[in-house]
Amino acid sequence: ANVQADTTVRAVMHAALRGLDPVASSATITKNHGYMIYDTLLGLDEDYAPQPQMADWEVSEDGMTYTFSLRDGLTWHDGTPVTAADCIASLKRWGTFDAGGKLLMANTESLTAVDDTTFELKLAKPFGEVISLISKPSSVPAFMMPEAVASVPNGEPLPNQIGSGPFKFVADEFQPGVKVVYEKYDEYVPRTEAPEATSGSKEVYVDRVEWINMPDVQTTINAINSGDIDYIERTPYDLMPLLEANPEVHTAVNDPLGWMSVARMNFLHAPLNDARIRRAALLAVSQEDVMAAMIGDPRFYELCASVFGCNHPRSSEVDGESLTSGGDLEEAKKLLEEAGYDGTPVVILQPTDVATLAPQPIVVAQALRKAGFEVELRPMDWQTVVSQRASKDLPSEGGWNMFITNYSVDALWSPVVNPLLISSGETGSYFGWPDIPEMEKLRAEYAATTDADTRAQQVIDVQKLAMQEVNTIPLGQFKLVNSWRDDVSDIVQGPLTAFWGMKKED
Amino acid sequence: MHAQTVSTEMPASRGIHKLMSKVFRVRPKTATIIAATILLLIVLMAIFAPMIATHDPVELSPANRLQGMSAEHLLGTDAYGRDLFSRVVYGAQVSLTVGLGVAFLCVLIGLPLGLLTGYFRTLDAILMRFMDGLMAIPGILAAIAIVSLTSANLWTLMVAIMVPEIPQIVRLVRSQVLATREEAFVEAAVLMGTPTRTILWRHLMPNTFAPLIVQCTYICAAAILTEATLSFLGVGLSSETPTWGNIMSEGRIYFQLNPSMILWAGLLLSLCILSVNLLGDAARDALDPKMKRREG
Amino acid sequence: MSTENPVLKVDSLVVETDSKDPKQILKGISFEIQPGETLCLVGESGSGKSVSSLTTMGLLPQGALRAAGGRILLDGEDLLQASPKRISELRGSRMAMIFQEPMTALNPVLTVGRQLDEVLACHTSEPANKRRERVLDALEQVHLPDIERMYDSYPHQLSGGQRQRIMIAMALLLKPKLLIADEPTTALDVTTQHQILKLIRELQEKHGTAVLFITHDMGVVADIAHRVCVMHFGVIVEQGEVKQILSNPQKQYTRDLLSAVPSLTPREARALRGPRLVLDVAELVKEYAPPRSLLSWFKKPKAGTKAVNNISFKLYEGRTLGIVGESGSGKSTLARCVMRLIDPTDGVIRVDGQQISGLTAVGLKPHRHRIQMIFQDPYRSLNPRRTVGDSLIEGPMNYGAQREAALGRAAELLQLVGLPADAIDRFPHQFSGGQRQRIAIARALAMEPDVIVADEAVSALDVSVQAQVLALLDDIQERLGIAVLFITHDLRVAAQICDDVLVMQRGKVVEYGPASDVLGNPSAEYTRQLIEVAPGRSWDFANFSPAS
Amino acid sequence: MLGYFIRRLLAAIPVMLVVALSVFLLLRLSPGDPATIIAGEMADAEQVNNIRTALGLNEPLHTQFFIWIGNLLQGDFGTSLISQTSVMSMISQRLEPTISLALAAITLTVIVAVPLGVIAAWKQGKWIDNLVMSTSVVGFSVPVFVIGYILIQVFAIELKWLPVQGYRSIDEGIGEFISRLILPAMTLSSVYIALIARMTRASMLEVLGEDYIRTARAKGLGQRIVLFRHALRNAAVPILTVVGAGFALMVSGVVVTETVFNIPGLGRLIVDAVLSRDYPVIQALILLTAGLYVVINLLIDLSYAITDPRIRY
Ligand SMILES: Nc1ncnc2c1ncn2[C@@H]1O[C@H](COP(=O)(O)OP(=O)(O)OP(=O)(O)O)[C@@H](O)[C@H]1O
Ligand SMILES: Nc1ncnc2c1ncn2[C@@H]1O[C@H](COP(=O)(O)OP(=O)(O)OP(=O)(O)O)[C@@H](O)[C@H]1O
Ligand SMILES: [Mg+2]
Ligand SMILES: [Mg+2]
Ligand code: NI
Repeated sequence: ANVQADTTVRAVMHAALRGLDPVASSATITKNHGYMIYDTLLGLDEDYAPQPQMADWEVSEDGMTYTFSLRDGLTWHDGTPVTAADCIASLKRWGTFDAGGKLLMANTESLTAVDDTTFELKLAKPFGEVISLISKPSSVPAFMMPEAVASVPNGEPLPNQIGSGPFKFVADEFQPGVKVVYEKYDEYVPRTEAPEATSGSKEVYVDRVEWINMPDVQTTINAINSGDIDYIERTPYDLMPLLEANPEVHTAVNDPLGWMSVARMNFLHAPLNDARIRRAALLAVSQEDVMAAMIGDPRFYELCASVFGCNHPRSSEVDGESLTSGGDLEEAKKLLEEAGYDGTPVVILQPTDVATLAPQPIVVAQALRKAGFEVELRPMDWQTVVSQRASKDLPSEGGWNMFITNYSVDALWSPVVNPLLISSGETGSYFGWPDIPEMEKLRAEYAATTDADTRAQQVIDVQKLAMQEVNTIPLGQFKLVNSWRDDVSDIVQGPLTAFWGMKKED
Repeated sequence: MHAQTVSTEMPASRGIHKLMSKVFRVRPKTATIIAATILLLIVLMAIFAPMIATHDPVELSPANRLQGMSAEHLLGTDAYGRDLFSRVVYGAQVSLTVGLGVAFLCVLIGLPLGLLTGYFRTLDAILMRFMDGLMAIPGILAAIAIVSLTSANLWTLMVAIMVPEIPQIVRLVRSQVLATREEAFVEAAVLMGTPTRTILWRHLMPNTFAPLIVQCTYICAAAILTEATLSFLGVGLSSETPTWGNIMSEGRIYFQLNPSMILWAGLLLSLCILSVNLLGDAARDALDPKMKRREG
Repeated sequence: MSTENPVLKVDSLVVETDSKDPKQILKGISFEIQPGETLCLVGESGSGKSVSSLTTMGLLPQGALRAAGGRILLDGEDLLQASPKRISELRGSRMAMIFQEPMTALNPVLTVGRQLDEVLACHTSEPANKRRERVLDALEQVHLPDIERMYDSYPHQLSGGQRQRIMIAMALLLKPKLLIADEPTTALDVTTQHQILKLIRELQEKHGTAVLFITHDMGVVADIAHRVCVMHFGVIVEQGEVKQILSNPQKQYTRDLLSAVPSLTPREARALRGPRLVLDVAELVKEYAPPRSLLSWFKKPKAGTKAVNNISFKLYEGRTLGIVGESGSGKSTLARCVMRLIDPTDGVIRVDGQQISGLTAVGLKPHRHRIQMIFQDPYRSLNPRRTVGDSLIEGPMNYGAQREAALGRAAELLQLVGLPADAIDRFPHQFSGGQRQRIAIARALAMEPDVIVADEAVSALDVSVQAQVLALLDDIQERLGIAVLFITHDLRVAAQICDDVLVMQRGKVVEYGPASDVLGNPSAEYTRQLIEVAPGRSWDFANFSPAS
Repeated sequence: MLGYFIRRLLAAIPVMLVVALSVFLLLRLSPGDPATIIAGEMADAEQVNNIRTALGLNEPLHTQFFIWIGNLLQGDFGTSLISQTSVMSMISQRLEPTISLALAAITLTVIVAVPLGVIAAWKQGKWIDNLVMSTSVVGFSVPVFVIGYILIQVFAIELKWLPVQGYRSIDEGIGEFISRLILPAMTLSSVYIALIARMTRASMLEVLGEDYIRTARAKGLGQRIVLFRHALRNAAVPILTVVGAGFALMVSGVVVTETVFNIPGLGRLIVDAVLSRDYPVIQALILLTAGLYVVINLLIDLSYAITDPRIRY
């Protein structure tokens, strides 16, 4: 294409695109990549309610059969039409990677094509989450891929980057770690509804989108101020004044839910294998301190003691009051004494190379120390954290007691999708391996329930139990600030940066 | 505390003056005395940091982050609300150890190796190829590996910083030796039966001194800054530990908004390097008889 | 004497050390030189001859010495007041200097051709090929062999005399008005010296060059000087017409100086002291690799230089073997082979019966102290960073001497070679050329070896000091039975101290036998030539009268 | 000398082998695992293990090593574990910016630093000497990013003479290429200018007292020729050493400059690769730099012999 004359949006995303398989990888940037080139069967509207996207759905009377019918005009980037078989293969593949997907598949009896554009999902037992799982944006959305792509064996890389989404991946110009280029997919047929979050029209108004990786935040700020780039996905909070002083640049929060920072405990080793000590740790922490150190500007964080995150229908902050009220050191000390804490140090993995993960361990460590804990901070790069946290060894032999990470709230927002709540012990649960049969029971009940009121109560029960057993300590919820130059407009609000709908003046 | 600094200056500089006259056998230049005094003050600051600092350097106070200078916080606070003045003062401890320690150890290892490789051809062929290989291994990788094999502490950090620097020193010393070993006075020493190690030490080593001192001051500065990079990459000390390098790299993003977050640590670092430099120059001059006459 | 304007007029010049309590080196000297005239400056080593010439050129070591008073007028222009830029203009074109120590005065990293060429490039606007021609011509004129090779050689690839001739060529290139020659022929054999002196005289006649000639060789003085200045301790004690000074010296110092000039007649060979054969050299060959450059990979290799070609001799305990021969004939190379500083290409060397030619560096070590060397360039052989004392005691301490004892001995030796006691704490660069040579001698003696190889050991010494040093050598030989391999181009010296003489030419032996035979009754044509051109043959210095 | 050259190049082979082996081992000893990156935040152990198997990371170490070496010998550097692109193409994409930057910086360094050092030595103790020397101390001790930010602030933001960031390949126009290289080159060279100016001054001082300098003056040569032809060449050996080392360091140590100016070079590639444990990329890069160092060091050693004919090998 004639690159020069086209409108190009140059965006600096929050990270460099590394893996290209948005189903096999749960990395957020890879998910963003997925939304560029793939499409989903269903999407979410502004109120996080599922909406048809590629397909419309119908539920049978008994609620056991879901029928999806693809809309017209959907084609893959190589020109071939999207078929039901493709979607079935894609759903199955997704079902082997995503925790929610696995859950869905476990409850599914069959998945069959009715015709070229229609297929059926039959449940094996009552399950209330079919639509919410297929439409969810995190952590791994159910992206639709051509059958040939979706049937590569697990672990192997995708053979190509052909999807049916609004953008095409330009493989020639892909420079890992530097730049990813997308072109408008001219044959894409958008929906007619207005764009809303991940649903509605995904009509593209620009010719090209370039994701540029800029590792230096100061440079990024300079670049947007000077017009070298158009959009920043994650604006450094402390540098906001530099942008707010520039009338040509807008800053705003486009994802109202944002992210949650959580401290994860290891249930296998002392001292955090004792629920009372875990609770003491929770009591020691003040979210205000964590968020102030990490974000600084109170416009962009809020305190939230819910394990599901706040600002959506399923949040509950029961029993987490100490977190939002500055911590309860007295109570924490008391609990510690009660539990007979013997001074075994709490080993906290401390990633130092990721700006959004570096501050929390320092603040948490200080809080724990104040409550009477011995704490050992282990500095390392994030990559080491990622591999170390899988270790079940003793903390003194390369294992750990606590690490801290951030989750997009939409990945936590229900007992079904929230991976931190899985408490099935050493198999199936997330690092930390909590073993709480009671929690598993509550989650299973929730998944099987369809009644809204019961569900609301179940959410509170889960929250209570989570605050008692302390799988994780919620450290606060924060929002990403997007910035863009004023020749860019019509940015779609939602859980991710959408480049459809976005307009740019020439 | 400020009064303290002033009062120590006078006797300290006089004492140094005496000491230097002894060490260098000539009356030192004023610049040399000032340099020695500054370095001494910085060392004293490191040693007596607990008495000088106004706050606990690791004490967080997120509510008070990024404050400007005030009576409570002499140099303001950093992004965690820690007292910058106290951090700068405490930072001298690690930074001086790392900077001077690395420079010293590099010389301790690099100088003899350089002398040997420059003098013995066979050794040259083997050892220098080894050095070529060593140079190729990036510091971070070495650091990550070393840290994972042992643990992250000051020593592993220093070793990691030294790995790529040592080959530089070796090459530098070797190059000087290659040039000097053809001199007639080296031949004369051989004829007088001077043992090889004495030839290396007495006749060849002093000729490597001038470039070595320059390289050393550079390494000293570079080590202090590298320490910060490695900490940032998670293979050094915890970023809780105050060091000038850490302070500067944490202040990095505030550079445009509040340059003073970098300024003070940077200033001290520059002063420190400047002093090391001037002292190095003085030592070099003292070793060079032709220079010595000029100063006398 | 004449009414003409002098080219150079030095007027009560005072030079002192640049320090808190300055020491006067020149205590107000005055002299002048007319166009076409040769003024010889003679006098004791360390008396300030080089310093006066350096002051004239404006080249006193900065921060060490400074001119404290007087005037130096070059064609009436006061050089002490002139701007550095002006002086730089004058140098090279109007006045030129030949430095005393050619070894260190040439830049080691530039080819000699380049160093000569840039004089022309700087002061003339001739094209490159023209300059090359002129440079080659100058090399030819100073009687260098193989001038193409010389042009592309680096200083370290040349013999001492060859380097000295390069220096001379450099000074003569531009035909200056004033030529200052500081002992320009110390390293030259008599034939070459003769030719160089002739060259200077021609230049003088053609261009009316005024020459300030510093030398300690009274033969040379007798041959070339118009007038003579005699210096002693920074003062000119006597000056006048050459005839007058040589025949009727007024001052006692001058008389002593002249009487010390050694005679050309060889002394009687001493009796063989013992049968011990301390040095036995057989069929020694040394060939230098041809010059290399990056481009030489592609060209076909040039032939090497056979500097020493099949030389054999024997040296017994207590004896002195003189090696004489033209400059570049391979004397130093021979010495360096014997010392095993370089590896001989072929042949056998035995020290005290022990063959050392095949030994490795480690194997050599125990034999090192038996054989010591006095280098041709004493300055480079002294570590500039170590005091004279430290250099002197290094050897003895290597073989177990106590520091205090060694220092005491060093002080004694310094005294013996005529240096002041405070010399022990000074650095080599603070001495005059002759003084450094004496330090080198003292250092070799301190080792008390069986054999001393002395490469032009007394060439930079004035005759009185020379006499002292020779006497000292003689004395030590008497007492300790040291054998000496004495390399020199000075036939007078050779005649005085050698028992045997070996004459070399182009790496080969020309004549080898007892001194009285070789020098008194030479059989080879080359030897005869050497003796014929020896300077000052026409004058009998000891008796202040022409030779009979 | 040709013999020496060939011997040195042959000696490079075992060096490279040892480097290859040690890098290989270092990497496997380091904690962290590319599979966990590929798998992402939510992946469980089984998924990670699947990926490990697919990538061949579950093979025994020696098998992995020999497979790698075998491929290397066929000129195949493998594919990046993370981005699944060929390592060779990744490196070649990144090579041009880094080489351009390093060359520009070295040129700038030599042009600026050497004369500064020479002048400082000549005017030893004068104000200009003190100025040069104290600025160069600041040059050492100010972090590179500060220099970069200041340059950007002044030349790009305030004066608007030069672009703020980015790199343009030389085939996108020479003007753009140069204008985007100026500030990074200045930033990168600042440290080396300081170092080399000091080094030059120090070794010049050693030389300026020598007799042959006196001779050169006596010849009436201009100050410039005396300093640069006569003194500098004799002082060149340590300077060359540091320039050579600087070149080597620049090629691998440009990370900060590349980051500040957003230049897609090798420096960033290696840091990214190390942080994501992208084994094939790291291995290839280190072998490449080792090879480069062998060549650079060889050239430096040869240049010693050219500048100082007394040095023999
Ligand atoms: N840089 C210096 N510092 C101090 N003293 C010096 C220095 N250079 C020379 N001298 C002293 O000045 C005196 C005169 O030296 P000069 O070189 O002029 O002697 P000279 O007459 O040329 O002797 P020679 O015949 O041995 O060359 C000597 O005593 C020497 O020790
Ligand atoms: N390193 C070298 N490389 C090549 N040729 C050399 C080297 N050293 C000396 N030569 C050559 O070897 C020959 C003999 O040199 P040598 O120094 O032995 O002469 P010499 O007899 O001592 O002369 P002089 O009386 O002038 O000191 C000369 O032609 C010289 O140019
Ligand atoms: Mg003299
Ligand atoms: Mg000789
Ligand atoms: Ni105070």
